[in-house]
Amino acid sequence: MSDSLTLHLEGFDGPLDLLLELARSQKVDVARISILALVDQYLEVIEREQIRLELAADWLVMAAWLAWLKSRLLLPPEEVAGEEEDAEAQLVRLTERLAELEAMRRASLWLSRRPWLGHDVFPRGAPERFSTVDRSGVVADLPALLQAYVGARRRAIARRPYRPKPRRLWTVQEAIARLQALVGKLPSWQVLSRFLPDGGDPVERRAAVAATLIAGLEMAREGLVELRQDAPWGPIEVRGSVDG
Amino acid sequence: MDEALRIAEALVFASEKPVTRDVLAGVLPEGSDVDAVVDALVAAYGGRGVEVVEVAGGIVFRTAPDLAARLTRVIEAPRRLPRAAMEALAIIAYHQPCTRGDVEEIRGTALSQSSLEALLELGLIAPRGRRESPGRPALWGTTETFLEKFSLRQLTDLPKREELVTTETSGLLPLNGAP
Amino acid sequence: MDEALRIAEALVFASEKPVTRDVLAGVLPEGSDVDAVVDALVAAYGGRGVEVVEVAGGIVFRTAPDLAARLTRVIEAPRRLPRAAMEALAIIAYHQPCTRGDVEEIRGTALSQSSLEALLELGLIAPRGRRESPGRPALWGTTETFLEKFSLRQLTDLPKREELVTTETSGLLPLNGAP
Repeated sequence: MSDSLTLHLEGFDGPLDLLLELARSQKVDVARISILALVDQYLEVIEREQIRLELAADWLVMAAWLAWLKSRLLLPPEEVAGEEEDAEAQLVRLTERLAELEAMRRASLWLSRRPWLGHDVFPRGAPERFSTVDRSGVVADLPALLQAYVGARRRAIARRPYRPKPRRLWTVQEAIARLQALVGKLPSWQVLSRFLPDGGDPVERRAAVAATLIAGLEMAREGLVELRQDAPWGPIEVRGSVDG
Repeated sequence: MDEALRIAEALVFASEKPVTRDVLAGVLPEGSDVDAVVDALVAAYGGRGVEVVEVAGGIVFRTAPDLAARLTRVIEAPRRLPRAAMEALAIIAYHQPCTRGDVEEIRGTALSQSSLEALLELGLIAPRGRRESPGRPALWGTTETFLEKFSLRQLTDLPKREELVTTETSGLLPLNGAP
Repeated sequence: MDEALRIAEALVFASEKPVTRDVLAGVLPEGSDVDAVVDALVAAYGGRGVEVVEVAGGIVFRTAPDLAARLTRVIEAPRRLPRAAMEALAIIAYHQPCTRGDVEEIRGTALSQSSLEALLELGLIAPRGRRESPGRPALWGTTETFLEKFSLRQLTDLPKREELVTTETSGLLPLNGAP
C-alpha cells in the first residue's frame, strides 16, 4: 500500500498528518502501529520529496526526532538504561498523539456527514417575528431634563466672552430736561426723588439720584426752580420758580 | 404525500422571497401541473396554524392571521432624546413661550430643525402663537403630554430656575420672566 | 385542528431558531400538555416536505434532507468548510474550552488565521474566557449555532471519543451513524 501512495508533502498538513497517513497505510489500529516501520517510511518520503526550503523545517525536525527515537528503540535495553524510559515515554506520547488526531479526524468527518443547515436542510427562508418594537416612546426622566437645562446654560456661559452688562446711566442733561418738563406743571413743593426715571438696577438708580440732584442745583442756580430741605438728611423738595 | 407537493412545500418554506409559479415549475419533476400542485398546497394548509397565500407574484407561508394577532407581543423600546433635543425641551419648558431663536440664544448654539421636529412629533411641544417682532417667529411651549411623560402635575412642579442655575450665572444672561 | 397544535405550528413554523419547550408552554393555552403537542406536531409533519426536528435544545422546522438537491437549484448554499477548519472545529467541540495552541498541538501544525476566522464568522465558535497560563491565551468553545448547523440536539449527541478511536482503522474510516 505504501508503495502505491503518491506523497506530496505540500498536500499534508504537517508531519503529524503525514505520519498518520503512513500509520493508516499499515492497516492496523493506530495504537498498534510499528513505529520502526513508520520511521523508515517517513524518512524515505522526506528523502524522496523535493521539499521547499521554507516548508522544510517542521518536516526535518520531525525526521531528526524520529531518527533519534528509532536509534533508542533499536539499541539493546542495557545500553540505554538511563534514557530508555524517556524513549518509551516519547513513543507512547507519539502514539497517543496520532490516536488523538485520528479520533478528531473521524469526528470531523462525522460532523461533515451530518445534515448541514444550509446544505442538506434549510430553515424558514422568510421567518416571521411576532414581536413588534414600539420605538415611538421616549425615555422621559426628569433628572435628565434638568441636567440638560443646567448643562445647556453652563455651556453657553462658558462659551460666551465676559461682557459687562451695558448700563443705562441717567445724565445731568437728561435730568434737567426731565425736571424742566415736569416741574412747570407742579407749582407746589414736590419731593425731588419723585422726578427720578422708572426702573434700572441699584447702580443705575444711584446714578439717576445724583444726576437729578445736580440738575436741581443747576436749575436753582439759574433761578428756574427753588429747592428746600427742612432738616439734615431730610427729603429735598423742589418747586417751579415763582418768578419763572 | 405526493413528491411534487413535498418539493413545493419545502421550496416555499425555505425561500426568502415569494416563489413564483415559474421558479416552482423549474424545480418540480418534469411534467408536473404547477397550478394543481399549488392548489393542493393551499388546500393542505387550510385551517391550520400557517397558511399558503399568494402575494406579489408568488406564494409564501404566513401565520394564520388570528394566531399572528394572538402571538404578537409589543416590545416597548423608548428612545433617548439626543442631547440637543433634550436641552431644547428643557429650555422651552423653563422659558415658554419662546422662539427657536431664544433657545439658540440660551444654548449659545444653533438648533437644528430636526431637533425641534422630533419634539413636535413626540407631542412634547406645541406652537403658542407668534411673537410680534420682525419675522413674527413662532412661539413654543410644552404640552400636556410633556407633563404626563415627565410625571409632572403642573409646570410649577419643575424646580425653580434659580435653584438650578446660580444667580451670578443668571445675571449674565438676558432672560425675562420666570416660569 | 386542535387550537394548541395550531399555535405550536404557527410559532415554530415562523421561527428560524429552535423554539424551546419552555417558550412553547408560555404561549399555549392554560393546561396544555406541551410534550403531547410537540409529539402531535412531529407526527403531523412526518414524511412531508418540511419536518419538525429537535435541535440545539428546541424544536424547529427544517426541509426534508432528501429534497436538498432540488432546493439547491434555486436556493444558494454557502460554501462548505475546508478540511482544516472542519478539523479545528471538531477539536474545539471535543476539547472545549481550548486554545488555538491546543488545536495546533493536536493537528501537529499551525492553524491558519483564515480557518479560525471562517469558524468565527459562521458563529460556530465563540470565546470562553482566557486560560490562566503565560500569555493568557483565549479559550474557545462551540455555540448554539454549531448545534443548529450540524442538526445536533446537544453536545452529547457527538459520538463518544472511545467510539471514534476504537472504530476499525482503515483508509475509508467507517463511521457509525448519527444519533
